[in-house]
Amino acid sequence: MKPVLVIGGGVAGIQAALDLADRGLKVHLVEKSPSIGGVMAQLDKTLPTMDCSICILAPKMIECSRHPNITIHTQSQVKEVAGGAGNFDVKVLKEPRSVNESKCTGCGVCSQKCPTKVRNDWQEGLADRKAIYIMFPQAVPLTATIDRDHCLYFQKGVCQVCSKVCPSGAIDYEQKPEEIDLNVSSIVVATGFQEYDPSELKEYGYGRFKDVLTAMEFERLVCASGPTGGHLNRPSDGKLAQRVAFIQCVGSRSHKKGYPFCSSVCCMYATKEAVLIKEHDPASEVNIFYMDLKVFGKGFQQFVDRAKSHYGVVYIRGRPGEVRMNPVTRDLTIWYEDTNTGDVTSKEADMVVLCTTMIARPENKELAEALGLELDEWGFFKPLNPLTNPIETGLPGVFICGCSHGPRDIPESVAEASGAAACAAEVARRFM
Amino acid sequence: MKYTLYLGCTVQSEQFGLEASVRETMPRLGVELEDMKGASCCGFPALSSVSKVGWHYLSARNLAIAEEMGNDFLPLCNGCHLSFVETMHYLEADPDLKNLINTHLEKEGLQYEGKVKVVHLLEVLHDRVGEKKISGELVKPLEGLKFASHPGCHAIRPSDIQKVDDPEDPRKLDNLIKALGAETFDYPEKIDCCGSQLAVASGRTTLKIAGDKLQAVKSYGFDGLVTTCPFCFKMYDGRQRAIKGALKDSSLDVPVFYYTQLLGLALGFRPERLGLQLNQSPVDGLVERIME
Amino acid sequence: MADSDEREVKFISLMLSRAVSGMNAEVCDQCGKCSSACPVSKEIEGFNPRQMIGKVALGKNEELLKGEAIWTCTTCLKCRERCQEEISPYDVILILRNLAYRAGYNYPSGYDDFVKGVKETGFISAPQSVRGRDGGRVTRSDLGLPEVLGPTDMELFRGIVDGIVKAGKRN
Amino acid sequence: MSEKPRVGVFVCHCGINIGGYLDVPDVVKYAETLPDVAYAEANLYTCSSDGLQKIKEAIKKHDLNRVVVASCTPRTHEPLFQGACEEAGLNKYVFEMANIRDQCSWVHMHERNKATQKAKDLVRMAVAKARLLTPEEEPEIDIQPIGMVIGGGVSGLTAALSLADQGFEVHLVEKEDKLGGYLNKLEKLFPNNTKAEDVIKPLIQRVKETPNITVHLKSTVTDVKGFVGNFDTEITTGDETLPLNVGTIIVATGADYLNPEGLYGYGEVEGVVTQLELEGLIKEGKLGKAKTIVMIQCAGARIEERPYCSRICCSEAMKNATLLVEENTRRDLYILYRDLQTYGLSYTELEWDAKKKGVKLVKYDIERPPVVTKGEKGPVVKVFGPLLGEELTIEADMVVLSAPLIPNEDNKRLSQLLKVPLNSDGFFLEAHVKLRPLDFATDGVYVCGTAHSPKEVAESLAQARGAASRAGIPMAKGRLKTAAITSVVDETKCSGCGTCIELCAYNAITKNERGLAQVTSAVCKGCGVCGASCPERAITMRHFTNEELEAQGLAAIKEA
Repeated sequence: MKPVLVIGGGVAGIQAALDLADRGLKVHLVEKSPSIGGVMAQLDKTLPTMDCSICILAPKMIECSRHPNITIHTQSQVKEVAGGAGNFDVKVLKEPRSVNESKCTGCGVCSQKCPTKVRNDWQEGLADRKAIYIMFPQAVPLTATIDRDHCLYFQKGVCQVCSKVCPSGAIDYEQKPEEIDLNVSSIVVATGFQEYDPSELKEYGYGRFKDVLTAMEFERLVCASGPTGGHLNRPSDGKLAQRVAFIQCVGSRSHKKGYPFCSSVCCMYATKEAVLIKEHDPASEVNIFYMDLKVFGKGFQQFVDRAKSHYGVVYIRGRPGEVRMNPVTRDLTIWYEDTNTGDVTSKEADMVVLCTTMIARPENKELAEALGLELDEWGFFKPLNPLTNPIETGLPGVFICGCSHGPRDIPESVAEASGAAACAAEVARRFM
Repeated sequence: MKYTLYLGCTVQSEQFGLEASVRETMPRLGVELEDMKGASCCGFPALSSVSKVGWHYLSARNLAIAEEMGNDFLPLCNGCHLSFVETMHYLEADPDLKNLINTHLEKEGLQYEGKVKVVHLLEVLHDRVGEKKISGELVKPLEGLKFASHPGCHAIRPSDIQKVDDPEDPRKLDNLIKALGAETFDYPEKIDCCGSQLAVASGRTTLKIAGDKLQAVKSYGFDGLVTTCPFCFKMYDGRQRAIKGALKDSSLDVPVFYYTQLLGLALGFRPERLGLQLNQSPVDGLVERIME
Repeated sequence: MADSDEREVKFISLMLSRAVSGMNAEVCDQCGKCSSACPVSKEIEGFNPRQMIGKVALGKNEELLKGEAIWTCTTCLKCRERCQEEISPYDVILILRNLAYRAGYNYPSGYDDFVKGVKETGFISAPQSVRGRDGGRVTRSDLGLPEVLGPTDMELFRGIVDGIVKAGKRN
Repeated sequence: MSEKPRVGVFVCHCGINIGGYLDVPDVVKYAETLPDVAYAEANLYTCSSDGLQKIKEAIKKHDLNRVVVASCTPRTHEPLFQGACEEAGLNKYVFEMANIRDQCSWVHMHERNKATQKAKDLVRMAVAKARLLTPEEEPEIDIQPIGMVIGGGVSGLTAALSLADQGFEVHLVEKEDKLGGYLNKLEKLFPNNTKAEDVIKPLIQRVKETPNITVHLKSTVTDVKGFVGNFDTEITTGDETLPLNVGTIIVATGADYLNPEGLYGYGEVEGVVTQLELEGLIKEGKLGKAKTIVMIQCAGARIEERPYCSRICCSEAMKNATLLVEENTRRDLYILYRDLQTYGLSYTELEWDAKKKGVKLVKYDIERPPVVTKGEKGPVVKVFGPLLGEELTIEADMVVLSAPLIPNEDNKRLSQLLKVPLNSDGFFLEAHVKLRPLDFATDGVYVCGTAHSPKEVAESLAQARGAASRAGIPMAKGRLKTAAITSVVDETKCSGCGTCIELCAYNAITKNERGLAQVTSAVCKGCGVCGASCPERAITMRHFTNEELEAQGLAAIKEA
């Protein structure tokens, strides 16, 4: 039977690939960054069970890399798609790593010796990486990659330290972009989501005040593999953040600046992050400013009840009007109205976390054009019918799962990924 | 650059400091001002609360006169500026209202079409004259002085129809202060309100709101507060003594200036030509230091 | 009252009533962003733009017209700037003030002085002499400022303003 | 293994990860002194292709019958090295790993001597165990390519159709006399107001037309034995029972609506109905001239005795309220809510449309819930709105209670039958809430739809398809290779007390005809709970026998 193409190596893409591979179908898993894992790999803990995120994800990533039926194409993007269900011809462009994948053992010596520092996007900019780097300690494949835009050799033809120190001679500056032609029976789109940049909501001071973070930046800060090793030292002056405020619906449920929809999961991950802070230091003061607490998932309400009663997290119904920074003490003041009591007041905080909207990835546009699919007004893939065919699309043989068609949490993405795998298996059998 | 100058009630009746300093400094920066004939109140504080149509009629009346004179229209007061911008917005959105108001204007031989461009003093100084031109003309740079900028609510909000400066992080007045050789820095209360429009309903609260800002400005170590709006100036300068009483803060002594007064001093004009004798707040110390 | 005034009265009352319903107060999430940014709600107990919009959304306008709250807004426009659903408590308050004025409910007397001033001088008040910091009196001419020329035909101007304000008082 | 053990020890530098922080050559020299060690060597990267090649050559050259690799974590690299042993002709269970990186070199980076000593101890322990290791076989079991789906609602129908489209035979068991479940009772479905029958009728039609789906109506599953691949089940229809051998089982039994007896005057005050009853009234057009309608959310949910949120009631209320207002714009609609759960892309729009059309939303607090009393014309609702800061009194013509979904009362029976757990709310408890939401811990049994937890149609369909994919995996492969690390019962010592049967999370142990414990190795996950808890010490774990563990333990505390 023809293989199946899975686009996107996050938790949804991994689950779809494993489901299909386990039942005997060959799978091509195309991921645009140097490693699979997606956003889930960046998280510290997951709710409601407080598992360490990478500890439950890495085994699945390793299963993918060792599965005889799965071929992982990293730093690759789908450029052209022709044909139809049962017989898609797909052109994939693989960007060069400038590192020979079979020789590199991921020892990391090259990164240690590389002189060039670059903003580390995987650490959400809270730390630097080198021009030659391994994306994160549990990356799969555990292979280095050269960022040609910042590498001294590619920019100015000098240096070459990495090839000198590499113990297994894996550096290959001559590597060229590679076009891979695939013929597959069906396509599963699992491109995931991106975090909305709240800079335009200037009243919250993101970008102006260094201690106003987005939720992803907080996840990296609190994570043991993060820039501070998990200590909550605030970015401005390294002071330990004792008082933290979470502001919900930043860029969501808004018809001016931002998006009108609700991102479904922020109330819960804010609760989780609040509990993490309380676990770090029970004496810390954590306030969550919300409008309607979204507790609709399995075990969610109980998780919130525990956060309130056991951990002492404080929930205040009121969307703060503004966040201010005292230019002398650098402490932040949040002005809000507790709409349940009607009094307008303020709270001091060492750090403010903005829970922003989960928006579509910009690459969806190019992929949609290649597939000949429609995107909705916010750039998410459109299901064939949001009620009766949520994971099918207008194009037979192309299925969608996870955040590629809207914000949802990990269990739903995983369930939909298996669902998309079922659809792909049905197509594979129909065109056997 | 030629503008039709609109004074507005507060400036023409009592805030002479702003008008004097504007008339004195603008020619030096190549800005020509032409006075209006037959202008009246813009209607904003007077009628907007009791007669919306009356408010838009009065604003449209001044806009109609300005349209005839042909120059860009420069109201000196933030309140009047917002009133004209909002009136143009409402009349464009509601043709019936526009026709009703034009039937009244015809009685005075006037006609409002909405072609005139309303410009704010900050836009003239920052965008058209420019910081380089201003710092080039300096005679007495204001070295070592730290001023807090107060652009005023009606200049920067609402940003859906007001395009003078960024509503949350206004920088133009700050840049203009730096152009005089002085220093300034961002402080959280910069975009807070002076509370003047509340005076008619609750004087005590007005003084508290204005007082909070003055105390903040003092606490951050600024040497003085700078604004271009007569309403805000009247609150921070004219009512500072009343604020001290209301807040029981005898130590409150914040010198308050119109930007064009500081501009005048920096360009070497005499203080009395800039109406500095009318400032009620303790400005003498700073004026003498600048004049040395 | 000529028939044009009749048409004007109907126009104003229709405009005011349509204005409130058109302010989409009904989509308000009651999130509190306006009230937490509002300088007055921090100071005056009964003043809360969010609750006012909440009452308008539930059709309880009459309660607001009779109250004092609508008169203590300082028009700083932060509520309109910050509202994420494009609602403007400021604009709703201005309309409610017009309706209260027309319905004859009480309002700060200062507004009558404003209207009187405009009708008499074309401005809220005529130029006065101002006391300087050193106590001396200063007039416009002392500073070489030009004489203020109000509306050329004050009689005509006063009639127009008077007509519009009176039309707004009847429904 | 009768012949004398010949152990090969391979110590890895792992670049600088180990070699940089402890003396690898010294560990190799030490390994050579250990009993039965026939060969020892170090290499820079044991896991690289040439590292594996060296192991294979050493096995042949030195006739090794045990292999120990001292390097990194078994979690990522054990299968790799076991593969190398197999390629050199050794059984992969005579291989043992010592992790001298993660808990040794990495954590003792600044204490070279102590790290080296610790590495020696870990190697000594691994060799002590390796000497006693014996080859093990991995049994294979056949999987019947026949799926069973319990429940004929929208989820069950979708799962059955998907299994059929994947080429498997399906038995769909439904306890009612017709398929369709709750969708038969609903009028229109959010988010796009599709008629419920336009969703359910085509599914039922396709199920009837699909040859390899056998529908059993008015039937319940009365017995389940066996394990993944061949469950011997029994279906009872009326008074006759039918034995069915199936490979996998999908639970799609759905959920019921709570009867909010005693809440907000339901059953006492006239004009108080549930959202489901309102749906019926709309469907049959029997709404009458009800003008003022008040909906009350969380009627019996998110409270002490029923703490979960039922997820769909807010969207349901928005949909019905909007339909009612569109049908007659003079109607006055109120929704009294605690926290609006209109989440995601399309349900936030439901809330927006409802508000735009004049539906009035009033928040209430759990401490001061609304009170419904009998008025002259109809029910009177008194509610304190914290946002308004005052109490509202609404003379309504009708009060609609949004009651939550509750677990199907058959769940307890099914949970015992299938030996799958329920959670504290009474819904089925999946293997892992995050990464295995549709599987049970017991292999071969899956769950989807509102049996898992309250959810709306679109999510149920996605889960149903997902469960069909999960069930499709073993059935597609036909044969399932199972790990050899399983428990073995020594019948001479077993007293048949049943402790192990009770404790086994994967219900892999049953009582045989002699009343003694018997392990089904295909299902056993080798977790060791039975071995640890057996009072008679009758159960040992292959590859982790008591002797091996004792040898390893003793090696830890004293030099060989």
